[in-house]
Amino acid sequence: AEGNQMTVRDALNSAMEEEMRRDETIFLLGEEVAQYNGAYKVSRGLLDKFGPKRVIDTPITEMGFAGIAVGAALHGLKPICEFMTFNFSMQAIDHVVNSAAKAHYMTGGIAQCPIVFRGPNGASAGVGAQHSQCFAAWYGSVPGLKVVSPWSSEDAKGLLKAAIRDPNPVVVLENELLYGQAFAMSDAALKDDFVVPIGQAKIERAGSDVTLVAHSRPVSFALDAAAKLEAEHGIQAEVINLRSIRPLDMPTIIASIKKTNRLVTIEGGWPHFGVGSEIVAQIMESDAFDYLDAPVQRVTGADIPMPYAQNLETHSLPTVDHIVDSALRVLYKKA
Amino acid sequence: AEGNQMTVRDALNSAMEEEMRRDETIFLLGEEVAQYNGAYKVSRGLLDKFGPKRVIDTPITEMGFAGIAVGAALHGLKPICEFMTFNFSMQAIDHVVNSAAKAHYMTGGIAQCPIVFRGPNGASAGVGAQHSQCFAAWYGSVPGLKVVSPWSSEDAKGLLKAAIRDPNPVVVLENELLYGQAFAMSDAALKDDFVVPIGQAKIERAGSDVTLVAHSRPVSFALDAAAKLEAEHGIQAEVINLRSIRPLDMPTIIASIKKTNRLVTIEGGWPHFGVGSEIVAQIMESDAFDYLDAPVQRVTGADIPMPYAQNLETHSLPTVDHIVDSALRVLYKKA
Amino acid sequence: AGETVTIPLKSTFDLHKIDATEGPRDSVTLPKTELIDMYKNMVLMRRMETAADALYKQKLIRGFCHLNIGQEAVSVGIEHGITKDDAIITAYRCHGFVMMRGASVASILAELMGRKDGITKGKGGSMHMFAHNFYGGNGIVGAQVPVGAGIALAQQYLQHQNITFSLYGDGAANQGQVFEAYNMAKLWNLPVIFACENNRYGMGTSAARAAASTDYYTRGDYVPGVKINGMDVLAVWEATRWGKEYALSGKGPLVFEFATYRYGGHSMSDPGTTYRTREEIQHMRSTRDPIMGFKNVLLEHGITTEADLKVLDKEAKEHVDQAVEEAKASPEPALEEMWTEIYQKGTEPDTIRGCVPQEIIRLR
Amino acid sequence: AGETVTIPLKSTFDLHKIDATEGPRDSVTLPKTELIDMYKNMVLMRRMETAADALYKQKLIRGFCHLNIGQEAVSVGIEHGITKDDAIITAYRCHGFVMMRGASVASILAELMGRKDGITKGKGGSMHMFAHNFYGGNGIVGAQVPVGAGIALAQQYLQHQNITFSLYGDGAANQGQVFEAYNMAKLWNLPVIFACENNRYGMGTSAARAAASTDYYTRGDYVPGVKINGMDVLAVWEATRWGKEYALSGKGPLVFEFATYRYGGHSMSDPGTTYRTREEIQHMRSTRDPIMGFKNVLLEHGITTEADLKVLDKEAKEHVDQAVEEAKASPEPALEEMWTEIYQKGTEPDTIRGCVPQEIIRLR
Ligand SMILES: Cc1ncc(C[n+]2csc(CCOP(=O)(O)OP(=O)(O)O)c2C)c(N)n1
Ligand SMILES: Cc1ncc(C[n+]2csc(CCOP(=O)(O)OP(=O)(O)O)c2C)c(N)n1
Ligand SMILES: [Mg+2]
Ligand SMILES: [Mg+2]
Repeated sequence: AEGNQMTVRDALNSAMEEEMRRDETIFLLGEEVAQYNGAYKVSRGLLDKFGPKRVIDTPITEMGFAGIAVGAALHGLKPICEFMTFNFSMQAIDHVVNSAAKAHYMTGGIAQCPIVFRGPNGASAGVGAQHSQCFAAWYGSVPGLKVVSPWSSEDAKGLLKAAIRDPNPVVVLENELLYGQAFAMSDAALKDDFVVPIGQAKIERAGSDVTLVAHSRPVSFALDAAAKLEAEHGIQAEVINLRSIRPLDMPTIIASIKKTNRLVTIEGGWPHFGVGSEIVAQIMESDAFDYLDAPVQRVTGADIPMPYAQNLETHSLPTVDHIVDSALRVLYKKA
Repeated sequence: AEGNQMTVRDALNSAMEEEMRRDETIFLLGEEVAQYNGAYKVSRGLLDKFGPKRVIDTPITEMGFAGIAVGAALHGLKPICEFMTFNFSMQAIDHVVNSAAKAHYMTGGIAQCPIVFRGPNGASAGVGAQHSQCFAAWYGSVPGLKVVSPWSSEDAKGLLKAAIRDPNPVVVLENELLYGQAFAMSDAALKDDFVVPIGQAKIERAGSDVTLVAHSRPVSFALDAAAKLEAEHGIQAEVINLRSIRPLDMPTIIASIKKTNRLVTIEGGWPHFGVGSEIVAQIMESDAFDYLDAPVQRVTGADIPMPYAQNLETHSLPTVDHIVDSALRVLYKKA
Repeated sequence: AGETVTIPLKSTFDLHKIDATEGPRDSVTLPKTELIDMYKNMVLMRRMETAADALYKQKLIRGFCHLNIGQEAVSVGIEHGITKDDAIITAYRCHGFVMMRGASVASILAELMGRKDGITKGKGGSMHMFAHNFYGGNGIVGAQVPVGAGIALAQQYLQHQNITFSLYGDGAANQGQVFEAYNMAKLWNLPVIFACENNRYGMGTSAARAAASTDYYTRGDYVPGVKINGMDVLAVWEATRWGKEYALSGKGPLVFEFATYRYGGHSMSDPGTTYRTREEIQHMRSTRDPIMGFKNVLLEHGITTEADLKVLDKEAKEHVDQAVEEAKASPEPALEEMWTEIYQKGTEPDTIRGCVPQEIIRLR
Repeated sequence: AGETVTIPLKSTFDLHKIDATEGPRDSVTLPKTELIDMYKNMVLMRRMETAADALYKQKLIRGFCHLNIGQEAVSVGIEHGITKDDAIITAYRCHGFVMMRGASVASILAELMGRKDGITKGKGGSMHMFAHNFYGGNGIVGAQVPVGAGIALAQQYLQHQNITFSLYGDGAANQGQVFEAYNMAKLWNLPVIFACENNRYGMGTSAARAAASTDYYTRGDYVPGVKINGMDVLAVWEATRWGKEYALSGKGPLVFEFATYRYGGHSMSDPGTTYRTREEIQHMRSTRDPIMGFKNVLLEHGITTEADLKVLDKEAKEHVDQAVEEAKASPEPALEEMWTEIYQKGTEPDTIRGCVPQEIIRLR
């Protein structure tokens, strides 16, 4: 299977292509998605394949085109609404939350809003304070939305396809720095019926001593940390790739804690009211709490606007060392 | 002191009036704040007192007037930007976060943005899904912002005055259902130099058996629950009014836990990635964790868009009974 | 549909970037029965809103409640000018529109009272009524406008021969996303009519205090526009008929401005008399009322008689009285309704959290 | 300021809702020294941006980097037409503007390289350069436009006799908040000039594919507008001079459109040749270049000689070469910088959290 390598970019691209072939009501809209082939080339080739009716370049008007996408979804289409980055989704967040997420409920089930909002989320490299925000917790808090955050190419393809097929509004939080990264694809994942169910985390590495739970790019760091923990300390870390932020797959995390008795959460976003916070709170409310042999450690982005300079940027994001360190702490191998 | 009763509405009004008298660069802008005296009459009389230069009615263009307010703040004024409700701040949230909160940092300290964003937050009564959202956790997650959430009239006056005097962007999350509620005002609080420091919680009721921590309207429920716990169960609950969401006054919560060994958090917003989640996570990271004799219980709004019908609405918000029940649970007096 | 009659319009149209020869006509030709229906609709609508007003005062309705008394000609004229396959979207002042879409008066009042038999089962309330091809009922001022353009995008995409009316108030007309929607609609020639119900106030702010230009029909700039007397149901009908033809011809969007007036306050909590004079309201009521005006037209053209209209009025009253009783008799929604329709059936998460960790609702 | 000279403009202005007799003049009268300064500024700016381009390719600059090569006449013409007490705000294509505000070339390049001596100490980067009365350097397309109107509100409030230039691109011109800002600026007669730098593309989308009307100077509708040849620094200067007078007279805002062109890609990651032809770029470079054009004017009017200009060119090159060395010599910012200036000094929370709970930074 190692033979099938695919970048996250190509995985996302093929997810859209396959689904668009399957269903004529699916279309893609956003800034630079058509003629320019996507600001980050995720939609490369789709205009040529599907034409301008189904791959639509919009003006730079996030609020407007997100609203238009929602309207189209309400009236029978299945829009994929690309935000060039999720930072710009703040201009449109009212439509994501008030026009899309709440629609089915507040109309007593009359309105249906099958729509995907997707694009890169969180920190990239050297793009500064206004272009580096993670929206996992914000969108994750909203009932009516589903929120996924793929890491690998299989995640990317399977979750995006699941999102497109889902009849509810789904937010797909991608990561620009992963776009160019190649991952192995199983044979199953190469098929056009491959779908990753929303709401299920994936154990990327089994382990018995400590659980590391992460989403998006930090899953890579967690895996590297696990390797280091094994090599340098003989510690077996279990690495859970969350995949979904809403619903959160607590059963998988809880089962892992019952095995390892220790947990470290890792995310790239700001610490307060973040993904790790919610996981900790739910664990405390669950029976896993009694299995914890140490308090959970949260590894997060620093609580600051993203600085531009490379050294500052590096220090404001979680690293492999942070994770190793935190794992050793919850194992009481470090004070 | 019980003789001095003042509604939250009047407390907010007098905070603005006093500060505007003190500093000519302070002005209020928003929808219906001037001639209409405020949609909820919080700004009643200010137009008459300060004239149209300092009390400005805007068109219904949240993004635009929030941006204008930020610009004015950058260039030497101290705007109070009223959102008729914080639900509408979603249209302007990019300015609150990207234009205001990050400005000082990303300009290396050159830009200063002394601005207050204020208005009612969270659920009112019978206003449905699009008008009932709580933004405490969202804004609370953003470095560069301070976020306060007053409950009583003293809170309202003191925190709003502190917010206006603060040279940073401050979000003041009020509550419409509290506007008409009268609270006792101490003599000190009636003076025009009364300020409640941002970042400090207040113990509204001392107790030794269990800590109840809440913000905004649920503080009332927590106090009622405390009374009920005492009357019906002989339990002494300590009630902490958070007052600030960012910074969170963890030292006060931690000190209380060290005394009571049990905690219930209460908030009106959605459960996931909420205020309670962060408190739990920080407690687990603190030495208070070892003092907990039971897992923390979070009492929150239900994880649903706000329904309209009165019975459904009631059931989707925290009640005194929820709190009593949760307190009994953390005291193991209920399974 | 029976005998038709041609009636010259009493109102004229102001045109923006439309040649006078290509604009709406100056008379309408309609079956008598349809004219009578229009009258009935307006009367029923007013009775319904008046009943809502009373129920609010009896505290049987709570929260936000925005009535459209005075503005009946707009929804009635539009609805008669299009078909149920065309789409409509508006803001929170929506009761009249949803009634015209076929919702029963009882279901609307029950919704306002938060009852099980409400049009959204009590879940949406005053601001969020929905129906077939009627997209609400939206509480965020202006947000419905691009959503309406998106419905039109779907109509175009699916090659339906239908259009969308995307309605908004004079206050909403200043929202930036309205201009974003104009731009995309024109770029892509979407079959949408952006229609401003200019009732002169956005809550307590007069149009001129909120807008540097109050010529709302020209504010689409490059989008052609028509100003219509929104108190004249026949003018509304004619503009709608013409506008649908225009939008379907591939020429793209239009901006309509309906000059109208609301008699009551902005919502039930606004007396509506602090920012405008009682004289102004009285003047509008007595000289421009859409029902009175239309009644005179019907009588002038001998389409009906005073006596027949009295009967219709009485029927409307009875209809609403009965609907009030039905609505009152409807129970509150079952508590289980809280947890359904957050997600499409069968695609929900396994559980939903209530207010405490012990309240975990299993959905499957 | 020495000898002045009057030069007839080669470009004309297109006016919207401005009487021809009241618009900008058709010639400029300026001190020779200032004309020379303008030339120097443009040459220095281009050298600086060219150096940034090279540093990027050497991987000494990373992330976003948007150059303004081709557009120099806009910032230079504006800055010479106002004073440092007037305010400017723009989007991310800001290096030239901040240089004109007095920031040293070294501090700009150091910023791009994320160094301590950068204009924001390496904290902001390419998109967030600030200076006295220069409000950035903003990364969210269009958001700067109402912020600019707010600066003008402060100027009016404080009774300063100053104006604000609120700049944006042709792509940004479609953002709804731009129209919201127009409306409030006109309602309140704010002394703001909304200025669209129309370089014909927003990233890879041509103006006509993004805008139903590409007459950006007319898109303020009720706001008077002027279209200006943005490749002619003297036209820019004259429009600016005139516009400031206009805005200060209490007549309210203006919308300017500067017709210009960027030679390079949108940012360093865009080759800039997939959505437009090389011929188009070559044609603009060879027939419209603002520096070449101005050089010809200076020579035609005998204000300077080829030889003198060569000297200036050489000086600019040396200036930038030295600035590059200075910037390279500047160290990375100290790690402590991470934690400062999130809040105003003395008003910070007691602590800030780093990436792990053990990394708690005490601020007091
Ligand atoms: C974005 C947003 N801002 C503010 C409000 C509060 N609000 C509700 S209705 C209204 C006035 C709208 O006036 P207009 O558009 O003229 O419609 P009308 O009420 O006259 O029908 C306001 C300010 C809102 N619901 N949404
Ligand atoms: C709100 C928002 N949407 C999208 C982007 C991504 N983006 C950055 S620059 C740009 C193009 C802007 O074009 P224009 O306004 O013409 O300015 P120019 O680059 O030509 O100077 C886009 C789409 C952004 N920064 N902000
Ligand atoms: Mg109105
Ligand atoms: Mg451009």
